[in-house]
Amino acid sequence: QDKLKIGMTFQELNNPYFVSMQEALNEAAADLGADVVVTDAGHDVAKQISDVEDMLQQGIDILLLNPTDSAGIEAAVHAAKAQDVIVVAVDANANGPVDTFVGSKNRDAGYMSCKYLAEALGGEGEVAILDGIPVVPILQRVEGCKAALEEFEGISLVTTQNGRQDRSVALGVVENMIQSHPNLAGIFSVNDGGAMGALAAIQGSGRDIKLTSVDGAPEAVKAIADGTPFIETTAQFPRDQVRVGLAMALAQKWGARVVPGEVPIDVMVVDSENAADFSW
Amino acid sequence: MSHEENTGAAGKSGGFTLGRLLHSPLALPLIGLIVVSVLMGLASDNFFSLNNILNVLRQVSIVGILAVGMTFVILTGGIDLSVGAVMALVGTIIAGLIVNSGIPAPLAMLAGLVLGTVIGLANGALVAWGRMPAIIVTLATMGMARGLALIYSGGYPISGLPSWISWFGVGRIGVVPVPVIIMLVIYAIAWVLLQRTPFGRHVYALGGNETAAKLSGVKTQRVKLVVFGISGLTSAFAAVILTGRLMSGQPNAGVGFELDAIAAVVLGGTAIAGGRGLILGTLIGAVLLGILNNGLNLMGINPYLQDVIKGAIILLAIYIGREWR
Amino acid sequence: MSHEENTGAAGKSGGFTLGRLLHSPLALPLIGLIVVSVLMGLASDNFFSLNNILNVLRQVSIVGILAVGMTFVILTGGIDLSVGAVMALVGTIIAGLIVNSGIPAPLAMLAGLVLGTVIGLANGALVAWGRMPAIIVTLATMGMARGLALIYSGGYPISGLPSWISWFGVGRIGVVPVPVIIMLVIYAIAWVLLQRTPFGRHVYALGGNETAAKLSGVKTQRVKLVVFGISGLTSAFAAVILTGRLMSGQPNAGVGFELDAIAAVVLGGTAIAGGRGLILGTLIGAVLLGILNNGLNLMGINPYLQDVIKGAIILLAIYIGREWR
Amino acid sequence: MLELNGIRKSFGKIEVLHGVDLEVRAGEVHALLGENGAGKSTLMKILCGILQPSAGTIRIDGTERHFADYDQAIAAGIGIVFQEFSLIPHLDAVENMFLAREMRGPLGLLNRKAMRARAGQIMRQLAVDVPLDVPINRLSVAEQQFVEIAKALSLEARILVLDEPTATLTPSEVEHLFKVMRELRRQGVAIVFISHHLEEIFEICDRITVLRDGDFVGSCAVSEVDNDRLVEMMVGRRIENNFPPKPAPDPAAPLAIEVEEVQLKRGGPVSRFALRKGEILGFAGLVGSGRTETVLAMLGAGPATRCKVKVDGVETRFAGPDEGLAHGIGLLPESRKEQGLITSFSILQNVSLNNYGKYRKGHWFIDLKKELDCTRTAMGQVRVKAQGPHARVDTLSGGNQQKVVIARWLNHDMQVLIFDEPTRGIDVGAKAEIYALMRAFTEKGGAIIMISSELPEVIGMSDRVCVFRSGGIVATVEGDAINSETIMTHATTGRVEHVA
Ligand SMILES: Nc1ncnc2c1ncn2[C@@H]1O[C@H](COP(=O)(O)OP(=O)(O)OP(=O)(O)O)[C@@H](O)[C@H]1O
Ligand SMILES: Nc1ncnc2c1ncn2[C@@H]1O[C@H](COP(=O)(O)OP(=O)(O)OP(=O)(O)O)[C@@H](O)[C@H]1O
Ligand SMILES: [Mg+2]
Ligand SMILES: [Mg+2]
Repeated sequence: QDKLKIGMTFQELNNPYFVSMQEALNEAAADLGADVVVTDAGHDVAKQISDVEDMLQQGIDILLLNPTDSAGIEAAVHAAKAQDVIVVAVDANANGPVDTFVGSKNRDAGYMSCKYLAEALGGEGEVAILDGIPVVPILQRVEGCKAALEEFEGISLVTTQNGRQDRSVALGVVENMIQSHPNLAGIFSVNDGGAMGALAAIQGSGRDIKLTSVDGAPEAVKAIADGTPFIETTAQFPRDQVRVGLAMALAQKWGARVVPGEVPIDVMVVDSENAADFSW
Repeated sequence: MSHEENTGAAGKSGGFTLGRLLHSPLALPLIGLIVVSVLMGLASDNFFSLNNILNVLRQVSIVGILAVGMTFVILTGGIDLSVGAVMALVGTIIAGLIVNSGIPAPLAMLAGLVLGTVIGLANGALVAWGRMPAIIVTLATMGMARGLALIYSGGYPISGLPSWISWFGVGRIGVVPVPVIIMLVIYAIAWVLLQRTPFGRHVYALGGNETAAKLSGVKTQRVKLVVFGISGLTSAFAAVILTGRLMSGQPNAGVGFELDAIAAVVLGGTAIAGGRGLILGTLIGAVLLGILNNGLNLMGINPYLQDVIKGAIILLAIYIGREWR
Repeated sequence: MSHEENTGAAGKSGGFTLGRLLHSPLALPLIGLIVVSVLMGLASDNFFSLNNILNVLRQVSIVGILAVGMTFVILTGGIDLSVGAVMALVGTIIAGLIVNSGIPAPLAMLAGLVLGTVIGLANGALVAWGRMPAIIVTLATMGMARGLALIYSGGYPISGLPSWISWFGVGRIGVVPVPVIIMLVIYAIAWVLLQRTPFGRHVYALGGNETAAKLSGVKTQRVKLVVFGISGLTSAFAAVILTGRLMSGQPNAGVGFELDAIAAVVLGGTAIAGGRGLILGTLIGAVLLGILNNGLNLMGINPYLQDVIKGAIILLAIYIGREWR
Repeated sequence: MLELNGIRKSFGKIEVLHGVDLEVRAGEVHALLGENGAGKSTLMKILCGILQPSAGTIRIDGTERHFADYDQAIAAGIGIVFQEFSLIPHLDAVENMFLAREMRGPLGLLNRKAMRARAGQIMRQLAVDVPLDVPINRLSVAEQQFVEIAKALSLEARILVLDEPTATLTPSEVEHLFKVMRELRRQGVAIVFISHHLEEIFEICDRITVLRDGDFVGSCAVSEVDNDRLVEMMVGRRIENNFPPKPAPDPAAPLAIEVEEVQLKRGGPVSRFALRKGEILGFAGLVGSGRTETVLAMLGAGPATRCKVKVDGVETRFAGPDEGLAHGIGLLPESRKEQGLITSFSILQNVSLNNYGKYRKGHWFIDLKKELDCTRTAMGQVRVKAQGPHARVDTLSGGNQQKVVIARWLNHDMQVLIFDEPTRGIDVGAKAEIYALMRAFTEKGGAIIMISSELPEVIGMSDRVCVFRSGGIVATVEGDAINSETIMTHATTGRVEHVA
């Protein structure tokens, strides 16, 4: 039991955002000479609890938890704490006695994106929101977005549809949005996955619709740099979230008693001006 | 495993012997279970600890309970794709009744069980009297149940349940987890229903030859109605455990669980066309699936690769089983 | 709608008349299509614009093509749950071959079509010679294909395709979108195969009575092999369009598309037990589903409620259709 | 005690019973006779509440009754053995007998002991030894038939309907059944008996009722009619000699098929036989003696431990009926509905099903016009009675369905046809036509293996006869030796040699 064992459970692993977290984790663990166990819940909280239980059987020391659902995962947090495992929630918070939560300022991200969109539209026109899976970070982005849009009198939010953060679903949904709203001028997508689908739909329609989003995924950044209708994404820092989260856990493991309960990670506007130099 | 067990492929009377077991339809699922367990035990030190075994059983409990209702439906020659969605809907409504409507938890759970049964009966009525194929009916109700769960909850998980509800998900009686006990009790009841009651005979008869069953005077439509009702009820029981495990109502829970439940039933040796199979086989099938998930996790296998390995093992198990039976 | 149409449910000879159409198995899907279109047209101004109609057809194309292979499989009495996952795998590999391995795009697409066919044939071989139930075989290969797609891509979408590939997804010939043309060509070929070749008759015969077909000398196993091969091939064609539409390889695309494809087939009047149905019905079924999605979107209905309405309309359509046939 | 009056029944627009009367007295065996499709089974289903009459009344003991379903008929003391088996394949005999009327013990649970005891008692009463706790699908056809009868008896019916129970029984089993029927008659049970074997009518029945195309023809005592009169009532005309004349045997004719050895299971007998061109080779034997299994094994469609076949002198191995087809060998299976026809297909599609080589256009496609012409010709040849080539076969009566399968093979230019029970359930008129077609086929140089459980048919049609017992051939007879004593002796006492 000399080697440090780190477990990380992801809400999904077929999204570059989380895959890059996993890469950062592997790099950091290699530096430390620690073992890593990773699981993929596929958006299923029940499976995620099982995954955590299985990791606890393997005797992990640190649990990095990227919960599918904050409330649903609580049992896993309790189980981990019962075995004195250090629990750090990453990206989205979890209920229960989590030691530290490291996550983006999701409300800010939504706010910044939509403010950018509204300003790019000159403060007026019809906009739509391309929603996603109803989990807390996504809900916060939508909340932030709406708050920003309300600051502009000329902007009207005409529809909110769900693209499930899936490129192919989003594509169809946005095509229909464009059909039904001939005056649509802007779309905010809750993440880059959905935004890429929306971008394909906009380009396919040949209409002039501006698109903003949240994440900073490589594809999105490239599309922004290329001068497409995709004008902005509010970047998060997935790798940094893992690095900071792991650091908090290690600090506690080494005996630090005043570990912050929450470490918000800033978000950053990426647009055509800085896109070329940005990467996760 | 009693000698009067009706497998739909009965053997002769007689005591319990190894030879008899080897010729029972349970033989193959059991062998599969043993082989996979041994492999997992060799690959991972923790596998055979009491703790881990209880852990696997607890994880199995939800799909295991869904698979009970699925077994009834498949034995009659039907299929129920709605179980996962019904579980999510019932779980969401139980949580909503408690948290939003302030209804006492036991009452809310009772309401949930009734709701699950009613949805199951609705499926059954559409199949029996509507004479529509089960796969389409339950495909449609799957979408509808999921949609209703999301509408009811507004898409948000519903949390804030009284803490004692977690007893259903993580509590223990002695060392045995509560969900495991609930699951075993449900299996025992299902066994009695299938092996010891006229209704059970009728379930097998319906799957064996519907026309003949009808001509013999079996009320085939009522049997169909009831098996889907049972499936709805077991989905609701699964929802109670799920609520206890997640301490919240999750409208998105249980996506794809119907496929796991079907896999458990078929791995357990039940014919997908109906008429033949044992509820004990389903239990073994569910545990086998659980062990696969758990073992592959314990071995630290890449999550993507786990899907591939799981698929291959299921194919292999069914392939061998097909010759045996 | 020709008088020699092979529906597996023979009709009389005669020219084309309204009476004949009303008694053809296409009557109900067509009526459904018309009713739903009119409703949507009333509820939304944009619905009947040429632009929107082409838009709907383009959205339909992917599921529409998957449903062609599914029709063949269902007509023989089987089912193919792997179509969505195979599409994702093929799409990912096409993109990977072009972007990562630098293989010329046409060659990569050809490889993708071959790969899809090979996976389909593997399903078919397991069903035909392995004598395993199709639902289980394709359930397992569905998981495996998805896992392989994720392993191959490492979970990242694969982008950076040459821009002309988007022609397959968003290009137009005249006003008609390219994917729509591809879909219609595939339907035409499928129609000829089913109605004008011995192979087509054997597909229907297999679904009508497998034993009788076998004893009369039909090579039933080969027919099974081929229908699954066709399903793999159409999944690969769908993958090409998907790649063009998304301009990337998406390992997680197409989740649940198998259910949409099944719904299209059954809405189109094909019996889920096999032996009866028309490929044109499937096209109508796919368009009907597409119109539902599009219309409910156009009407700005709450997305959660859309699932419920869709389920109810499917149930209603099948319920009425069942009496009619 | 049972009286049906003016029963009418329509399916959709087509009326199949046009006012039929039937009167059955307690303690008699009443024969219900008629050609295929005359409406016998339909009338019985109406009696049992499975179908509802469009008009007419049912009286039992003088009081008018309406049965909404079979259960109500059972309660009124009616039991039926259906023409099609109604057993559940994976349940055992006890479970099948008591299906839907299980005996219950405490808590409403099954009382298996009581049911098993009662089942044993009924089986003893029938004096048959059927294994009670083996799945039904592992029993022989005859054993299944007796389970059916036992099931009807377990209802303690006062009116018992037997719809063609002897079609699947051997003469000795039929005798046994008759003994049981006589005993029931003595106990005052009224029995309605349906059969196409007229000699059975004279043996067991007291009175008869004849239907023709859904019309009531007449009712009388058996003693008032003879065989010819009966046939005339059923068919509406006299039938001359059933069997076409046999040609002179030609021992020099070349062999179409030579089976050097075939063994069905390890330790079973090994059979050999040869089929000459231009002959009809009969396969006789008791039900379950292995005739069907032997031909299936020969074609690779059934299990065999050894199988060596020469076609036209060349050793050949068949992996399935498709390869037999390629060598000009066609199989007409014993059960037309389960094994012969695609019931949802039209006549045309059924006839051309395995014969597209004949109707190709541009190699890949079906020549629809040629297909239609050929089907018309073939239908005319075997005289299928139907609205046209596009009629669905499941709207045809049993005899016409059988003719469709025969038309398929005659249209196919085969060298060898294997006919398994070609006339099972076929009425006397249609039989004669089928016999003539078989002879015409062999006169053109074809060869036929005819499996049949009807001794007169075997004797009347076969040029040579192979007699089967316990899975193998025990004797091959020809010429004058083809008579019922010789064949029955071999079939019941012939020695089989077991080979490891
Ligand atoms: N469900 C049905 N729908 C349409 N027609 C039917 C149906 N059942 C029976 N018929 C028709 O009713 C007629 C009488 O059939 P029935 O089965 O009573 O004949 P049967 O006298 O028993 O003949 P067999 O000697 O062949 O058993 C036939 O022409 C048959 O085609
Ligand atoms: N449906 C069945 N299921 C299981 N075994 C059967 C079945 N039918 C027949 N058998 C068994 O198969 C063996 C040979 O049957 P087979 O059908 O070849 O006989 P057959 O001489 O052709 O008689 P039949 O007149 O019934 O066709 C017998 O031992 C019989 O008991
Ligand atoms: Mg009849
Ligand atoms: Mg036979």
